[in-house]
Amino acid sequence: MLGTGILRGLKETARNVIGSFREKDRLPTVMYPEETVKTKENFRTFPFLVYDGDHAMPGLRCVSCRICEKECPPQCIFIIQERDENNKAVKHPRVFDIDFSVCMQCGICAEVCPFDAIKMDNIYELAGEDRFTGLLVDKHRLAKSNHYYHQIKPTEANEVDGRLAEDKRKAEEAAKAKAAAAAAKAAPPPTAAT
Amino acid sequence: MNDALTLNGCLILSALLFGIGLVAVFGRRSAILVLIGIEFMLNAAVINFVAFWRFAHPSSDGMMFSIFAIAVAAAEAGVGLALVIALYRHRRSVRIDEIPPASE
Amino acid sequence: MIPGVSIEEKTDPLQGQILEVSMGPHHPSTHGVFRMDVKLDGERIVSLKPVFGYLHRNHEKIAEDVSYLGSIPYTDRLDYLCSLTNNWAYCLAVEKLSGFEIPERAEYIRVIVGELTRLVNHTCLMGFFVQDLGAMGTPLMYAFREREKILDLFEGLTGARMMCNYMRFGGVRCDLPVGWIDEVKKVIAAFPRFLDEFESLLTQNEILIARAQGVGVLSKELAINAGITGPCLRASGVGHDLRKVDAYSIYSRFDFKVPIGAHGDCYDRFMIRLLEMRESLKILDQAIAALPSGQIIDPKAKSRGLRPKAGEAYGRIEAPKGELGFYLISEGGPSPYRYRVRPPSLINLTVLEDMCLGGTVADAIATLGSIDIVLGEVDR
Amino acid sequence: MSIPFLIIAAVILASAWAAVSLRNLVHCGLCAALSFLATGTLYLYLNAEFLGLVQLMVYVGAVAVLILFTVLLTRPATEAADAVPTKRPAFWKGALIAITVGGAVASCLAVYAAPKASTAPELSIQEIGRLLTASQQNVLALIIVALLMTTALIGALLLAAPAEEDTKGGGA
Amino acid sequence: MTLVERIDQAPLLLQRWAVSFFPALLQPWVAMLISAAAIIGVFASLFALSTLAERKGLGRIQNRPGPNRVGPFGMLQPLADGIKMLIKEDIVPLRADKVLHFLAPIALIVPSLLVYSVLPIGRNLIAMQCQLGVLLFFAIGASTELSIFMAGWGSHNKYSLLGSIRAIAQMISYELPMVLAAVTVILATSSLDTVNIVEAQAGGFWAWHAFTPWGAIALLTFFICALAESNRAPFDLPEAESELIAGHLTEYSGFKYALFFMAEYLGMMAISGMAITLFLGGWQAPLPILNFIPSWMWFFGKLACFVVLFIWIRGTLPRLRADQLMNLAWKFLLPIALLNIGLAGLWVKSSGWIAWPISVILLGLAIVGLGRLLRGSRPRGGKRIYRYAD
Repeated sequence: MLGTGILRGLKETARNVIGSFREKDRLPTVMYPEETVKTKENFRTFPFLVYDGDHAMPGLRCVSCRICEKECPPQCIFIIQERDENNKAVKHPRVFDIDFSVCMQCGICAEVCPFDAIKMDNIYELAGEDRFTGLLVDKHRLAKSNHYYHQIKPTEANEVDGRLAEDKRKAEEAAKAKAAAAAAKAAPPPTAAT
Repeated sequence: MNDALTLNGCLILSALLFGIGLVAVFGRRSAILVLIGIEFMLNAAVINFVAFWRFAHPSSDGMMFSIFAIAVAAAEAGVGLALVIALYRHRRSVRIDEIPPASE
Repeated sequence: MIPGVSIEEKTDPLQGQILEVSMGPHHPSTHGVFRMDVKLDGERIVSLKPVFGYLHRNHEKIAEDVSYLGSIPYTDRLDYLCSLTNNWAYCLAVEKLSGFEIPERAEYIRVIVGELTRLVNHTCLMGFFVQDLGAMGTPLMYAFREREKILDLFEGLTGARMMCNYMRFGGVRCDLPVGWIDEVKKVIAAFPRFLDEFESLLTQNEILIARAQGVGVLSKELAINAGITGPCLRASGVGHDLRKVDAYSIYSRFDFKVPIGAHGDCYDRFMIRLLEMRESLKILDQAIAALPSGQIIDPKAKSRGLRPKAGEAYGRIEAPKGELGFYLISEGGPSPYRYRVRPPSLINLTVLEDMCLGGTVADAIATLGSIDIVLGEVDR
Repeated sequence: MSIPFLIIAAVILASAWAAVSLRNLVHCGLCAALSFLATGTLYLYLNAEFLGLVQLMVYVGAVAVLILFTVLLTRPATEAADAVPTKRPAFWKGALIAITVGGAVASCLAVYAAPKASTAPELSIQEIGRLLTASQQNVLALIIVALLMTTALIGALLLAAPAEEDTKGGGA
Repeated sequence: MTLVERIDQAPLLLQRWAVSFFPALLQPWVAMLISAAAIIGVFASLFALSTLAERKGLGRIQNRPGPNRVGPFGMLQPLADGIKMLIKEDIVPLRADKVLHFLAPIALIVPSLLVYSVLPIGRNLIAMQCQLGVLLFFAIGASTELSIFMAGWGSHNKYSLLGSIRAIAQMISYELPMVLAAVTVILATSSLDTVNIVEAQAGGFWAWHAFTPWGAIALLTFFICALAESNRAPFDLPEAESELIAGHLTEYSGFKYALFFMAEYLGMMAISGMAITLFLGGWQAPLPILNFIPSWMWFFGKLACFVVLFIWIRGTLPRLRADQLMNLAWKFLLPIALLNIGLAGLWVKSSGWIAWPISVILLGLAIVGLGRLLRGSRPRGGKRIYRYAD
């Protein structure tokens, strides 16, 4: 009948008005600067470089293998490998820039990095005044400690550390085994030689 | 004293308004302005009625007649303007001098 | 004169002027950058020419240079309202090419996440549609309140609310975080209450009925011939739903129904989506109940440096807007030789003029709103 | 000659003259509305409130808007602006006739100077109602005017409405 | 003069006290000035309050708090809006008709404020008690259309012109049922004077016109026309045109836009004030025992209820299409209003009890019949059953 549908609609809005004073669900607004919403653990924004220990540059995990530079869809990572005095490659990036204005925060670099050197951060207050150089972030600004990584993403960080520790242990065993084998190989020649 | 003057004032006013209505009817080419002229003339007539009702002899006929005059004038304005629109629909122009006589 | 607007002197002097107006691309109700060149005779529409391409980002050409893994984040940006179903369709196509088997748990996660995306898209659509009819944002706000809850779920799982980039070839990127499934259960339990409220607010509303019923009618034959898919097709009376037709992934295990409309007008398209949301809730309940544990990705699957064998594949799914398909030709290289997307929004848009002729401008806006187009997918 | 009367008379005549002599038709329509408004206030000044308000409502509310609508509906024809009216000789010929007629009427009326009642006659709305319905010929006149207005309404509608096949469509 | 009466007549006593300072010659003029200033002051501040109420009310309907940053709970928001409007640059289109563009807001504000002179705000608190109060209200209200035309034509923009034509067509077609709805009350109280109308509804709420059969329907018609007349809620076609035409206000900015905005709210409150006077017993208390509350508080209380109703409807209903709008006015509201006058006559002539059943049956028949006529071919109630694919 003409009008009952409209009345039912009015009842609906009235319920929401009354509800907004009682239920939290009906007034989900968060007053941003004063209150902030706690971000989920998996939340990802821009990447950052992880370093072990407490000194950034020496502890940097990145060995500048440049896989992330190749795999990054919008090509926003730029890496130059360190060269020591007689021009031999060193497993350390001299330049590691990410252009934050190009990066679309897809997380593929963190996924494909075999050394878990680059992970996704969850800071989102990134407003700056300078649009060009301000958003071209060099390795010093990118580097953050493993401790920070544990703070923002505990489960993921523990899992990564577990894997790294386990790799190191396997590497040592392999090294020990190789050393033992080498020793064994070295040991028979002296017996043979005597 | 000023009653007499105001009555004469009203009469002169309505006469002049009537004159302006005539100017619109004779002087302007657009049909709409002719209608506006007619409205002015009708207004002038009703001003006279009210002036005489107010000053001369307060019989109520003047008032009755002016009410009917306004009603009829409104109806006339409606029909007149509808005519103008219908006219425009057929002749694409509302210049009186270009409109052929009804016979054609 | 106002640029872009010209008064074209109509040949027949008796008629009024034909007013040619271009609505858009900056128009409050065209769902993004989309323009309609409308010719008006008084109040009625005489001709309507949709103009799009303002959001063309060359997605398909870029995909030919980027690796298979690299173009997954780009599929998020096709229909930016439901990124996960875009990923799913693309992964289906690549899996057909490379022959990975998807573990059970990954299949269930894909169905759960796919149906949640359908809820997100339909809430968006209903909010925008009623907003175009003039309700001052109230239904839109209610719909968005529910949508936010689901987007928070996506943020918890994939790390981003809309650009999820979550599915990989042979499964999904990461497993469900602890407690995520309970969150989903809570949201799904609360959803029917919102649907009932929405229905009582709108479906019997005389003004909405007057504005939406009999407006923008799409006949069954025209819908089939024009290749329309999704809710627009089902509203015209054709019960074609890929989840039933193809029964891709594990949809055959769930029992759900496909609602069909009879009149094919704006009101039917609106109601079909409302009923579809209830069906999605059913599927979600069943999927969560039967969620197995185990691996989330096929161990043989390689995401980086994938070089599928030469050949072609066409993976299609029932995206919220219709049949979303990816056609890939691979020559064994790291990136596909040809990468083609079948966008349901673009194809549903082709019949806009037939639906709007004879109606008023207000009807054209309502019809455009009911077709539910997203310009990211239309322009690619 | 009381000051308010002079002001109102001046406004009426000035806006009427503007309505007649302006080039842009829309301005003419608006000046005509202003002049109807001023005549309404004149009636109020002469203690005929009912008439003043009816004039306000009928002329300013309806007739003026009707005039403006007609101006709009026939706008393209008048777009080719006719020459400034006051410069055209035909205008002054018309004005000459009008002035002679106006002057003649004004002069013979002006000699009439015998106002009887100096106090404003009181005619309440209830009385007007009773008068309208009491005496026979008033009731007859009332019904005839009512009939006239309905026929005028329907007639205007049929004249102005575009032919039937134009207005079909437009949704249910 | 008990304390209660003193508060009740407070504005009147204040005026008399203020006037007593002036020489006798000037006193009538000063009295008029004070009452005019009072009306403008009170209703302008009510305008500010209702914009705040609107924004917070719409917010609460849409599950958001509404403005709460400027001042405590957003109380200073209207002040902030006002200052913003004053500071904003007043852009006039190049080829606009300067005179009309400038005059339109003034031609709209003057009648909107003039209309308040006949509204009885409290017991003998009325700016101008005139024998033809209701007629004056509608006569002056009718001249607002001219200013909308001036605004549309003055901004030299095709869309504003089309918008203003639609607005005028809507206002004219809804003015008719509104006046006819008011005629039923005049017929019942046989007087056009607003003070008499309010006194005729003395006694309890059962004496109010809204509680008679014809009164209820007339109030409903009056309210729907009030919505259309102030271009709000389901009829806000001209301005909030999301489709093609951006309404006649597009070319206005800064203070002129604020004037239009203010005129819309003043018009809305004036019409609700008239609806209260005609149907809900103006400043009469619903129960005789409640007479200790001052009379003007009742008037403003009822006015507040009307404003809340306006906001509530604006937050809920979608917009009607132009032709549906016209159909509703001419094919539904007008016949009902005419029938209502007949029933009011029957009610006045006959004693109450036989009038009730007849009017209820007739009105029910009319509403259902015309409602079905209006709906045209669509199935009853537009209810549709959807089947599922096999």
